[in-house]
Amino acid sequence: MAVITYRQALKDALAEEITRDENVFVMGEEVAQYNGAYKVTEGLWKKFGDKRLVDAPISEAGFIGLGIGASFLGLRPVIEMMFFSFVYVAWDQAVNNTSSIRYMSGGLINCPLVIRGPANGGTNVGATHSHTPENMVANVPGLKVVVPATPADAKGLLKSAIRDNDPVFVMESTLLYGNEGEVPEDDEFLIPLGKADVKREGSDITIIAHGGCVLAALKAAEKLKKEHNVDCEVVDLRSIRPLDKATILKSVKKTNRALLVEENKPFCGVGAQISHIIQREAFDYLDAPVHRISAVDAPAIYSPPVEKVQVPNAEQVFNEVRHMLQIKA
Amino acid sequence: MAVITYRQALKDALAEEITRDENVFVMGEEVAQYNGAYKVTEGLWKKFGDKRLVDAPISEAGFIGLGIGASFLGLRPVIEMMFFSFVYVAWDQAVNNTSSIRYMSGGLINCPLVIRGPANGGTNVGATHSHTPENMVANVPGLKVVVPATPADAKGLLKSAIRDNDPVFVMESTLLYGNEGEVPEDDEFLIPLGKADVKREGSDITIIAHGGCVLAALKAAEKLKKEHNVDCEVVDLRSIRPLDKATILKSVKKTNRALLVEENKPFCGVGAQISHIIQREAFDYLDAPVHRISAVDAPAIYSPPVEKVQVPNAEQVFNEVRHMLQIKA
Amino acid sequence: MSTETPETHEFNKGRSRALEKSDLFAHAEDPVNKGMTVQEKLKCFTDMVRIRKFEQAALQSYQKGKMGGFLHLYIGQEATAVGTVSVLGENDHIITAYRDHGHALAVGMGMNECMAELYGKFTGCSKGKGGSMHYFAPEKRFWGGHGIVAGQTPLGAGLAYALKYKGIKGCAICYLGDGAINQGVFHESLNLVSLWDIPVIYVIENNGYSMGTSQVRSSAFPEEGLAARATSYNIDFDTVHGENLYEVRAKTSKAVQRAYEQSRPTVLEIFTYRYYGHSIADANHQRYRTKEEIRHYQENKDPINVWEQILIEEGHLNVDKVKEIDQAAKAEAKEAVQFAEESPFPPPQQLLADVYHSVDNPGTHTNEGEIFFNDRLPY
Amino acid sequence: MSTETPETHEFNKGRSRALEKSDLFAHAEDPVNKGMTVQEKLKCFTDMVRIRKFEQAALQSYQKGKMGGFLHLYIGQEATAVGTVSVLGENDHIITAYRDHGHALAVGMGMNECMAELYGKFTGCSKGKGGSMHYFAPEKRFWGGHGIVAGQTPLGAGLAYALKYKGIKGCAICYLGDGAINQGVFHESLNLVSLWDIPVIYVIENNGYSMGTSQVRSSAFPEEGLAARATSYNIDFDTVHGENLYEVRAKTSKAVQRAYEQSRPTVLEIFTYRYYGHSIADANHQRYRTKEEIRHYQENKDPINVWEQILIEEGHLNVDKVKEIDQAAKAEAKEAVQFAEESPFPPPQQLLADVYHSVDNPGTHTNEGEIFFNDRLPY
Ligand SMILES: Cc1ncc(C[n+]2csc(CCOP(=O)(O)OP(=O)(O)O)c2C)c(N)n1
Ligand SMILES: Cc1ncc(C[n+]2csc(CCOP(=O)(O)OP(=O)(O)O)c2C)c(N)n1
Ligand SMILES: [Mg+2]
Ligand SMILES: [Mg+2]
Repeated sequence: MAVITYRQALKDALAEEITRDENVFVMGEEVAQYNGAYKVTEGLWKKFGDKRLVDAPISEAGFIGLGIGASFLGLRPVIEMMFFSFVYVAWDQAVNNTSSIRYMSGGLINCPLVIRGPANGGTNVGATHSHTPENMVANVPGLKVVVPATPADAKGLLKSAIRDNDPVFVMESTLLYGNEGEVPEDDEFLIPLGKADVKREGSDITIIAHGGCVLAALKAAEKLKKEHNVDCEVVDLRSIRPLDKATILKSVKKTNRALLVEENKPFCGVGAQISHIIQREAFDYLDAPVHRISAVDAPAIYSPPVEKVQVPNAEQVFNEVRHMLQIKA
Repeated sequence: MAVITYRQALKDALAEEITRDENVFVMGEEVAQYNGAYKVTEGLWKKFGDKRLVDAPISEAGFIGLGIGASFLGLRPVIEMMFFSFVYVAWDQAVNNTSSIRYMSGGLINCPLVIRGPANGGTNVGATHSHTPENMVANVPGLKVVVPATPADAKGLLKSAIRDNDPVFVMESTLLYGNEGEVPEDDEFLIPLGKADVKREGSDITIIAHGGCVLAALKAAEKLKKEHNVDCEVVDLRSIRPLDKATILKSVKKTNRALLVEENKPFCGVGAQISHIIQREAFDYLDAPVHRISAVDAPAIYSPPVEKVQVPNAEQVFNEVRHMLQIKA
Repeated sequence: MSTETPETHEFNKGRSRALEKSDLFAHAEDPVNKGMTVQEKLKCFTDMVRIRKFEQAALQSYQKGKMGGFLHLYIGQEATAVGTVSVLGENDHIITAYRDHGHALAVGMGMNECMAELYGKFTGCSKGKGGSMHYFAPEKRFWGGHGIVAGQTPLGAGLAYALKYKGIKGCAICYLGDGAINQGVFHESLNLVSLWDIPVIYVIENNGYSMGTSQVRSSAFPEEGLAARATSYNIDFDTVHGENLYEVRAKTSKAVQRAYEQSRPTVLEIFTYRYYGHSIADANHQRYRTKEEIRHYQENKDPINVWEQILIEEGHLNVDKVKEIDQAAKAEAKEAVQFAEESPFPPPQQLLADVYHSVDNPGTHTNEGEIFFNDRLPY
Repeated sequence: MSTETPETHEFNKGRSRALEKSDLFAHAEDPVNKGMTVQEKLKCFTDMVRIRKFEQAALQSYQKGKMGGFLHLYIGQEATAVGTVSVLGENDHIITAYRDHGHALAVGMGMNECMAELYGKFTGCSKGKGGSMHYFAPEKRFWGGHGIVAGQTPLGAGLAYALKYKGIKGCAICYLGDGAINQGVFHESLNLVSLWDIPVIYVIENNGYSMGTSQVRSSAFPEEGLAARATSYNIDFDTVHGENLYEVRAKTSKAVQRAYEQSRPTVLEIFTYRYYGHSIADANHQRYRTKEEIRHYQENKDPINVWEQILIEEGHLNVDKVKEIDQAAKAEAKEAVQFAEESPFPPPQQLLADVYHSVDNPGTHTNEGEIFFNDRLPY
């Protein structure tokens, strides 16, 4: 296993899939000659050329729609959103056209499309650029959404997404791109969509998170162990839809307590759905209500130190677990 | 009080507000000369003319954005979506621009905009036309959403929405337009945003619903009373954001059981959020998990008899309550 | 309004060229027309008649309450679908909006599967899941049937993009309405296809109205017409008298050649007219247009009549033959109605089929976990 | 690439008119310029210098890690904001994209509030909530500062729509980039403003690139340039040498008159250039364009230099005066930095302020219930 960055893991996934399947191509703003706004595609244009790495004008609805049409004929477009927030100018194409086509055609048409890019706050780019719409996308039957937290997951999930015959949204994070981790070098390293990963085992409480919040949860868990001898189980959802309900429920049935951590805005966020599932299917196992930590419920603020407060962090997770376990400071 | 239709109630609200405030105007496709695709604006163009009733080309992003800009200068545009599903082609304007502007300007700019129109399934118009995105909209801080179920609520909420200085989404239903009910004739009849209405009092179980599902809940409640002597309390949310948490919790603390009914697709639907709130804040009062009924989790099907099964109805509510109360058929 | 003549009506002021009567044989000598066999000519006639009879039957069933949702009739516009499709080759694809019955029959879909779809039956082309607006026949290279105005326009670009990507000599025709040209995504598509030399043909079926809004009330456009917006993107354009199948074929064929040979897009504006309302729900369509206007088109510019006249003058058709074709089409439509009536509805279990490829084809993907989130299924 | 001259560089091939040097005094006799007082001329000069010095100071602070997010510098484009704004009257409004510092200072916002905003301070024009991309000054009729490409274009139409609605003689200028013209919503806006006679002026600030993509790689456009897309909607357009303030003013003024007198929109394409990268994060901007190209613009088409030259020739400016203005602007920027440094950050409680009018102004609306859904606040 090599130790590489999350960014490199994504790039490797793209390079391997482009090499493996001639129908795979990457399209987006600045993905080719510029090497990607966040350098996820660095070097790929040089290696694979104009056909496989396509620079697009600032026309998200146009080129996502184009990708949809191309996918009907068997191409497998991987569309980069420079920021995931920009998918809102293409929302009808991205969620309505993609999710409906297979159904409305009675299964005659598939849409093997990947839309990927960073969906996170915490980088002081303001309200319009900091959306984390995994909840909205996952609300739509017909769509799949994954949110990798580690380099290995990024690679394995993106590769599975590209090979999937359904539209898959891969939501990354600019704050994770530079993180390093061990990643299998196997070209066939695939992580199933819909399989959570217990990133830390524990018996006192289950912390469920996805994306960057997984790292906050793990950090908090270490501190809780060290300072309070609390054993947190940290479940990384990895995939929002499909969802690994079994792993969630198994963990909660073991620990009897659940804390959900996410960067989504709270109202109808992913945590809300998981909270419902837990109380619905593990009601008798719960020693306390399911708690949630989300981003503070306001548009993303610019001011750097204040945005730090707005987005969940390890400190908040630490404190919330103490609340839940009634551990005094 | 006059007995009028839901459609007429909306029309009266528009007419009264247009008359009251010269800054109010209605814009949308076919709202003027054609009298509205669903006749909500029938007769208004004739009465108020081109300035107050504006027929727009099929450019939702363009004219919603135009409405936003116009609202900065004090106009109060009421934008009709012929179907609410069409807001997806304008998603960035409708949810990103509207919700961010006040915040990003540090409170200098307001966006008193109403976006209204029918958001419902059950009319066999297929997957792309049948979205009920109140959950997505309510996810976005900065926005407000109301979903009236009765003629009186439709009038009172729409009038409040028009007078509000924040962007408000008013989600109606083509299936309710023809329903009749008593509506106060007072020009100042306003229903506060964020105030639920207990449409039926009861002690055995709380059914929480919004929009058309309120009527299904009420019908089921009558049948449950008649056939099983069960007293259901039916809480009509009316407003999704702001949300009347107090009324919800008060009812659940009384009945100790909650059933959520909505037409939303389940994953991260409104019910998920309410379920989370209830278990979080009334955990010790719950005798059983919170149950939910949503639309069957697939794109809206065309086939008329099958779509009937897809969308929640009184029968389903009836059955679910029996499940929850362990009443045999 | 009633004293207005079609010529003075606001609608026509903005599109006068549409009013001129086309010269029947102006395009008869175009290679694509000159090479037509009698059989091909009759097939075009038959197909147009079949579309009309199919829709007349559908209308009757709709009025009897046999279907739900919308029914957007194509009647009056038949030469566009039939004419354009008739010049396409085996590597060419089409995609259209919700007014899709004509295109469906033109590519060879059967009346049975189409009628059954309107009825919401499991034997429908989309298993009853799509309805009137959502016909599909990928094996006939027909990609729908799309309900969101202009939503199909980048998809059409994508079909053509895929052809080019794969090195296949072919093209895609993407149809849209005169109202649809004002959706932003259409412009984005135009820029993309010009910039990237994509062999797509956008056919604007200009029937003068988007619902109740006449062309001049919804679009600002240059003197040369709606299609002239193409010049903004260096795209070639042309305008077409939509009642004349020869002209439709000739100009479409030119665009197809441009696609094949130069991999360049084209925008065609085809002047046409719908006799019925926007959909059947549009009961008052005689409010926003005059009876005279409708009659004018029916009497002077009916695509079936015009083609009939041409074929009669050419000696390929006579009154008896017309009657025969008519009756055959009517009988076919009647049978389709019966087929639809007798077909079963999809069982409720079908609600969760065709949502995900991975669900319908277990074992073919690395997928686990839950994908549907019904607390309880109602069936 | 290094052997290319600016003239042969792909970028310039697509926009050759931008390369010709403008005749300094070609537009000096235009009424709007002829009527300028010396004071007004010097104010334009001073404002351009102030923009540049402000941004140079901001850049320094950014590089010291004093701010987060993006910083899109306007340096090189100053004559556009200053020239266009300088012809506006008291009922005219403007709105722009994220590259907004120039417009902000041009309308008279103070360096202090602007610098403090970059620092994310509570004293910033948006209380530290908006950052570099989101400056606003409604009382100066400046409506931002918008981050989503072309997202401001219908808003600009709306501002002008409101003026017309209220019967106020005025107009709105909406600025956008050369890359932004390919967003669908801009086209929808163009159609709307032409159809409805809305007095808006779209100013395309064509600096040749959208991030790393040259104009010719992102847009298909007619020979007459990007602005010529306006003809699709019967909108008048013009192109402008953006380094010449006289020309900017003259052509903007003509558009303003059109707006006032005919309530008609205009599209102006102003050829300009940014010396820095797209944002400070765009460190490799010399990869997609040559050093020579940058130098060419700096040496031949710098808007401040050109205006300085004009004012020197006219006898209104000399080297000493220039130095003085320069130093005053530098000092002002330095003070702004100090102001920003010393200002407090917004307290965390500010996170939930300015989200809703109804929350910030209790009692003014019929609102009840919960509006925020934090399970627990972290502060
Ligand atoms: C984005 C969107 N907005 C509005 C509608 C509602 N709608 C359906 S068809 C139509 C009129 C379209 O007119 P045109 O493009 O001329 O096509 P025609 O119906 O004449 O064939 C409208 C407004 C829609 N389906 N999608
Ligand atoms: C809808 C959307 N897509 C992409 C972006 C990312 N982005 C920001 S600026 C920019 C380039 C815009 O170029 P141009 O319009 O020429 O303006 P300039 O930066 O040159 O002033 C891009 C791609 C965005 N902000 N919004
Ligand atoms: Mg039309
Ligand atoms: Mg630019």
